[in-house]
Amino acid sequence: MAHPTTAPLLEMRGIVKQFPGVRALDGVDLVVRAGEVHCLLGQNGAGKSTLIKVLAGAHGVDEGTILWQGEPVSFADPQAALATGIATIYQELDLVDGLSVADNIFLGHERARGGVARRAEMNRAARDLLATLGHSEIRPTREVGSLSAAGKQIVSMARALSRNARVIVMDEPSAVLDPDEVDGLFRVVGDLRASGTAIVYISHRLEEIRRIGDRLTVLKDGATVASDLPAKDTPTSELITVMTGRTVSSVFPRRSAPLPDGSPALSVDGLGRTGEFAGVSFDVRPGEIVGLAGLVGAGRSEIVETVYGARRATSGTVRVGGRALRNGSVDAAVRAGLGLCPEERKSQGLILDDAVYRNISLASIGRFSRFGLSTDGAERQAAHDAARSVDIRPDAPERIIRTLSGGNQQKAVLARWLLRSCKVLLLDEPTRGVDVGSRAEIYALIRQLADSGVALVIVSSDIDEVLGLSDRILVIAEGAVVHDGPSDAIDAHGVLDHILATHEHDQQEDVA
Amino acid sequence: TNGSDGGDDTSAAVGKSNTDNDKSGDTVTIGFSAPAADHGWMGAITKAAVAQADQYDDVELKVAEGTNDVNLQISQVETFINDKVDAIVLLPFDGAAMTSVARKAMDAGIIVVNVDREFDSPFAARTTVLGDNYGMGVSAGTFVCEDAAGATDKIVTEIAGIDSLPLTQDRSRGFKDALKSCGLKVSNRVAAEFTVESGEKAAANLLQAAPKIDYLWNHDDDQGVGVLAAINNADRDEFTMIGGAGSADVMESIRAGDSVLKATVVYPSTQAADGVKLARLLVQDKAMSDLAEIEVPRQLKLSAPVVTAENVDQYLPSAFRS
Amino acid sequence: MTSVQDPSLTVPTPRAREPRGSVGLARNLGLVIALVILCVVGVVTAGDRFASTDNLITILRLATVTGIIAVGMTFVITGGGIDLSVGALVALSSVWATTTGTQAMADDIGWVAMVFSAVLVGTVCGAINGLLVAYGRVVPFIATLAMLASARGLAEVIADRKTQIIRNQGFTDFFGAEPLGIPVIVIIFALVTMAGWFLLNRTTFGRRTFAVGGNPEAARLAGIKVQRHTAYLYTLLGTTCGIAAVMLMSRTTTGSSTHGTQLELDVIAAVVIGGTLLSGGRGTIVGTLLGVLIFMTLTNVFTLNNLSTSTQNVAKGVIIVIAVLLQQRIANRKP
Amino acid sequence: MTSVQDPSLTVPTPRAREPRGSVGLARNLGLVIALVILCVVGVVTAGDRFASTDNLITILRLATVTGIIAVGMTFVITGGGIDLSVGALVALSSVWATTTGTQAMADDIGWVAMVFSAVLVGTVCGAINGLLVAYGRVVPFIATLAMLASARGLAEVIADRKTQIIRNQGFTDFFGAEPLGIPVIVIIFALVTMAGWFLLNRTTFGRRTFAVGGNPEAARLAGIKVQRHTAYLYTLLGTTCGIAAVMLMSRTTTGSSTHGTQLELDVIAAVVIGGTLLSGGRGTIVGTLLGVLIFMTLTNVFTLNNLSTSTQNVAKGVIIVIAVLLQQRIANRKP
Ligand SMILES: Nc1ncnc2c1ncn2[C@@H]1O[C@H](COP(=O)(O)OP(=O)(O)OP(=O)(O)O)[C@@H](O)[C@H]1O
Ligand SMILES: Nc1ncnc2c1ncn2[C@@H]1O[C@H](COP(=O)(O)OP(=O)(O)OP(=O)(O)O)[C@@H](O)[C@H]1O
Ligand SMILES: [Mg+2]
Ligand SMILES: [Mg+2]
Repeated sequence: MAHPTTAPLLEMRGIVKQFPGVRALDGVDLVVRAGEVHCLLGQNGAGKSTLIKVLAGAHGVDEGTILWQGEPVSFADPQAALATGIATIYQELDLVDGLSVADNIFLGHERARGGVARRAEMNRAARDLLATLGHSEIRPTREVGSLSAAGKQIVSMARALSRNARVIVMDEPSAVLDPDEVDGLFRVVGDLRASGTAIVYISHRLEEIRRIGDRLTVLKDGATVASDLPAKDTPTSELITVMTGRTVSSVFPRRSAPLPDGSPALSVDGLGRTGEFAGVSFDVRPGEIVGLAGLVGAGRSEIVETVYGARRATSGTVRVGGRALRNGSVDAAVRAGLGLCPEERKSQGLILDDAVYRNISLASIGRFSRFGLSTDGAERQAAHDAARSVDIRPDAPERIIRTLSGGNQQKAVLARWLLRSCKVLLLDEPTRGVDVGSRAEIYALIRQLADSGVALVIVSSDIDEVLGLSDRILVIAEGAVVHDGPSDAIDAHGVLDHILATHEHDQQEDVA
Repeated sequence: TNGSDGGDDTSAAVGKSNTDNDKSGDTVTIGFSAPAADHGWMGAITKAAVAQADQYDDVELKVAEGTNDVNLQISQVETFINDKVDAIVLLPFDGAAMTSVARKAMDAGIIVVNVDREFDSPFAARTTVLGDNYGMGVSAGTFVCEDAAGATDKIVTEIAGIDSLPLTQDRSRGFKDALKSCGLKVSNRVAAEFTVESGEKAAANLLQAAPKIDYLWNHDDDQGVGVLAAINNADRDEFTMIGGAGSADVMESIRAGDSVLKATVVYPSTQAADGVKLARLLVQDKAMSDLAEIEVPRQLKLSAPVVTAENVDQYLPSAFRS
Repeated sequence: MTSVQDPSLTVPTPRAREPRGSVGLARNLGLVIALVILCVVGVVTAGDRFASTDNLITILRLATVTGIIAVGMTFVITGGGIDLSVGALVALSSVWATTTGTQAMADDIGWVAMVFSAVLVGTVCGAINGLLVAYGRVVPFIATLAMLASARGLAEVIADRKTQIIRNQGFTDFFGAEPLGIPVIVIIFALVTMAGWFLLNRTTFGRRTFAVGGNPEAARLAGIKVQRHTAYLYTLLGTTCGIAAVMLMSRTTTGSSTHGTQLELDVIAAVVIGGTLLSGGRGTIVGTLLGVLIFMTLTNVFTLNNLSTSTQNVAKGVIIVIAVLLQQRIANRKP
Repeated sequence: MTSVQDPSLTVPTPRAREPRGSVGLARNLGLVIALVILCVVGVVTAGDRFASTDNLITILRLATVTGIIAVGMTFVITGGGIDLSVGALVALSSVWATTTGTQAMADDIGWVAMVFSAVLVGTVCGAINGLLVAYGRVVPFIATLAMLASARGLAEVIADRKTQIIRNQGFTDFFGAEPLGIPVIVIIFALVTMAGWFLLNRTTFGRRTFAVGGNPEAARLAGIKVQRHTAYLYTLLGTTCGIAAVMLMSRTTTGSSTHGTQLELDVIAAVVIGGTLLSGGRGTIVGTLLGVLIFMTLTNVFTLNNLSTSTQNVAKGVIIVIAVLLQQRIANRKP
């Protein structure tokens, strides 16, 4: 195990997976060698998550073979795959909120004597694993439900490590992490590779793949379209072409005309919530895009949700078109023309077991009704149009939205507010988990919305994205606005400097 | 025959009257519906009715599912009407609630015999066989009064049956009225649900509520098994207990005289069997042979005698097993 | 303003298939098959006694109380809740509407007064349930269990544990009538069911009910007033309890605190057998109707065959399980 | 403002104030306060009659049946299920264990035969529930409702609706004993509760129960055999029903098909009041115990004060709601 071998550790050949009405995998090949970081690329819905779920034994396979060190194997359930030596970090967090960090890490392979859990030992082991990941501040006894999304992701990684697996599969582990944490993740990945573990790494961020990837496999529409590409030096344009079948240009579309002057569509004045943030003030004019930058946990989501009325402000006011909104009332905000794409699309954004079109029309139920009677046909048609305008794949509005890939679910939430014609749109992490191609489409869409006079507020942990899209940047650190200025007057380093300055300041205060 | 051998004593009891009227006649179809037989007395009622019907080769008894849901019981009677039975013997869960459907049956030419819980309209039944719930309370109260022999400082307690049933209210009222006549009153009253378990539970709490008791009347011998268990668990024996309904176990216990149970008030479990007999007579146009009257009377009210160690042998044969 | 109508962004695609629709049908198909099997058993074992108009009407009449409440319950369960107090609400409504006071009023201003007070009492109690659940944030199970205890207790106190007899002739005549051979209460049952179907499937109220039950947080963030809607759902169920109380009053010509005992389990069982998810977000009125009819036909077939209660119970349990398993197999078959 | 302990921390939760842990304590605190208030009311209104050892033992003795089943129910509900059949299982177990056959066997080989058959019957029926829910994929509500009907029906058939009296002296003596003044059945209740606490909080089985109830898909992906575990949970509950049946047999010296009528609602109410989430994933044995004690003390205090059942019911409903609201306020208060 000490050094990489060239014989494939794991081979998947001609894998086919059929869901009712969808052929999610249609002959996929994947070859993974020990001691490599093998990247899996593909658009939203290409079948990456399905493939790794097949590999993890979470889905049965309809056709095809899996070879482990040359021997055919079949994984009837996740237990079998784990026992073989394949550990998986799933795209959708798969932790149990009510259990402690240590319990989650050792779930299914508890350290126990005669069925009695050895809690001290598990806590100690968990602490060690978290320290390896550079997160010794997460206490093993803490309940997972109280952690932020990033914290949960770290726990998921610790869990995969705890299995001492030969292959670790990571499905978009970096989506909820900020740059520091991604660095930490890559350090661990490097160590694992050095010790001969194979990593299957899925991400929509090409720059990450450049940094740590060895080889690439590209999926498109459930089939392998390219394999054995070098991760470091395959040209980006070529990758995008293989992935999407077309060329995607101009990632951040610039404003075509200068921003017209006008009274603010949204104005936030001295907004605060005890213990979360305070004194937040900013204006957004029609057609303007304001970006909120900051580290994960800085309180940006809280600010946006409070503006929207989903949380009750303890101080300050929010005005839309000059009229003050009723505090703590989402309904009032929506009626005044606000819209929110929430951060956690599954728990906050979607009715997972309902049709795509009904999810899209959720905020516009009243629009498609007369005297309380709904006109299903018109609703379906309009929602379908909205779905097409953001290019949701597959183009099947009656599908249960749970069966859509993550990126496409995100687009459905966007489509909801397109349909509603808002004046002000608040986007919290609008491109999390969205592929390059679609991301460009979403950017274009955002630009188009701004050009048509919608005022936008964007929260993103991707600093380049905030900088590239916005007209103006607010840097948030620890619940306060630490910088407010035009986006072309600051770069990524500048943003980080502002954040760090706050932290240092804080530390000095603590010492004092 | 006698109940102490553990045999099916109730059906034995129904067989003992034999008159000319029992000779076979035209075939009679009788529908029978009663509340859920989730209770010894009610079970005995249904069994006695079936046993009585079995004695006749000219009676076909259709027994509907026993139910405590008036809505369902109405539907059962509707089914009997659809089936065009000759007579219906009906022990309603709630007499008033079954009145209108019984009347519908009468209007359809079916003879309805009302058992135990009375309809609120005289047009709803051809004849009515009633137990005497008020009389039960009076009997129990009178027994207490006689036993107390004029003392007015005795502590009297009561464990009632299902409190929301009118029959429970009648029993309690009779008990209270009888006690009043000798200057006593009920100091603690709890309600159980006619089941052993509820009897035990109610009694356990009652015994805590009243640290010293002289008399305890328990409405129902089924729940009485639980009441006695609770009394044993609490090691109490300073009082006299009176039962209700008259189960064979209780009568044996009275005869043995080894517990606080000194008496019980009979509530005949053969009422429905009598109902079946009367229904058959009515359909076959016969009279009650022991009466000079040529029509079956409109109403029969059965008495509620007190059974004590002296007269227990007389009642034991017709007692039911709970 | 937004680009929805922008033709450059819309790609024409053929209409997609409707998997949801067919799954819905298949699910109900299972129920229909179960009902048909039951009817066949009924005809084989009881012949004309089962397959007569009279018997059909008997079944429908029996179904009115459970059925009307089941319609309301479908809304509450679809909206992510549960209500254990329905039986007690029926009792309280029936008692309230038959007190001497109400009956005196009915003699003065007409029997509508009794109907009105029954429905009003049901609605108010339902609203209290709704307020407790939606604004008090008491778990539905506990809130409605508390209401069950209180409402039945109150009914007993008001009725003083006596059965209250309805003496108002107008009331008895109206609800006892059978225009064209169909009892008025069956007609009312049909109307309530149709209204429920329409409300759930064709109105914004229905759409919101699905959303609130499917994911309350998402519904809230989409601007739906989740709390208020939840309160409405329980109020609606309370209203159906009031209507059901009137049906029961008409059938029994009484109001009583024992009315509707253990009705809650029957109603919930019918709704759930009908395919409404206890976790919320999915529900069908047609399924509920089939569920109610299956239970009622089962009871009827048992009665026609003179089965003992105990045997019936054993058989009922087994049949329920077989029906559900069967239904699943059918629903899971590839469309 | 807030203070981050370490600026390099990337999951800084300065104000993330350990919500769960403290909520757990606060939740139980609410229950303890409710119980204390009840006791104070008891002492004030009934004095020594309430505050005596005898009365305490009476309360505990009454609590045994509900309490033992509630321990099992805590597992099932925490594991994301529900079981409506518990009362019927108690009835069936008690009847089976007191048939003349079993009693004859008990006379031959000792009273343990009766205990053994009660527990065995409970366990087997629980296992059937588990198989139906886990492998048959029947909704727990429906599967256990079917079991409720079947088991009670079967109990009636076996007992022929008669109360079966226990004549075995060994049985009565053993369970009727009161070493050091504490009844054996109360001791057994305490042992079951402690075993339940240990199993839920200190073993792999317990951890997995939380996982299966909290997020079954995550549990499956972690390699847990979710179906098998679910089946175990219902079986365990069945076993506690068997034990509870023995307690009831000892208390009433009978086996009867009417035992445990409507026990299911009492048990579930106690578990839910105790803070176990009906949606699964969270549950506490201590909370359950407090919930059971609150209900039992409530009935006791009512009876000591000679309240009528109706008034009791009205008051019970109101008190439950107030207790829950109070408890929420305490749990939501900033610590
Ligand atoms: N359980 C399911 N039932 C039906 N269809 C499914 C199911 N799971 C996935 N699919 C479909 O399979 C296809 C592949 O989905 P998958 O989640 O594997 O995509 P992905 O490559 O991981 O995308 P993303 O980058 O957005 O995560 C999609 O079309 C999706 O709609
Ligand atoms: N419901 C909650 N209960 C307790 N703490 C919470 C809750 N929601 C958020 N927090 C905490 O508040 C802090 C800020 O929240 P959050 O992570 O949403 O900030 P953010 O800047 O929006 O980050 P992100 O980049 O992930 O959107 C975090 O430390 C989080 O743990
Ligand atoms: Mg994916
Ligand atoms: Mg956030």
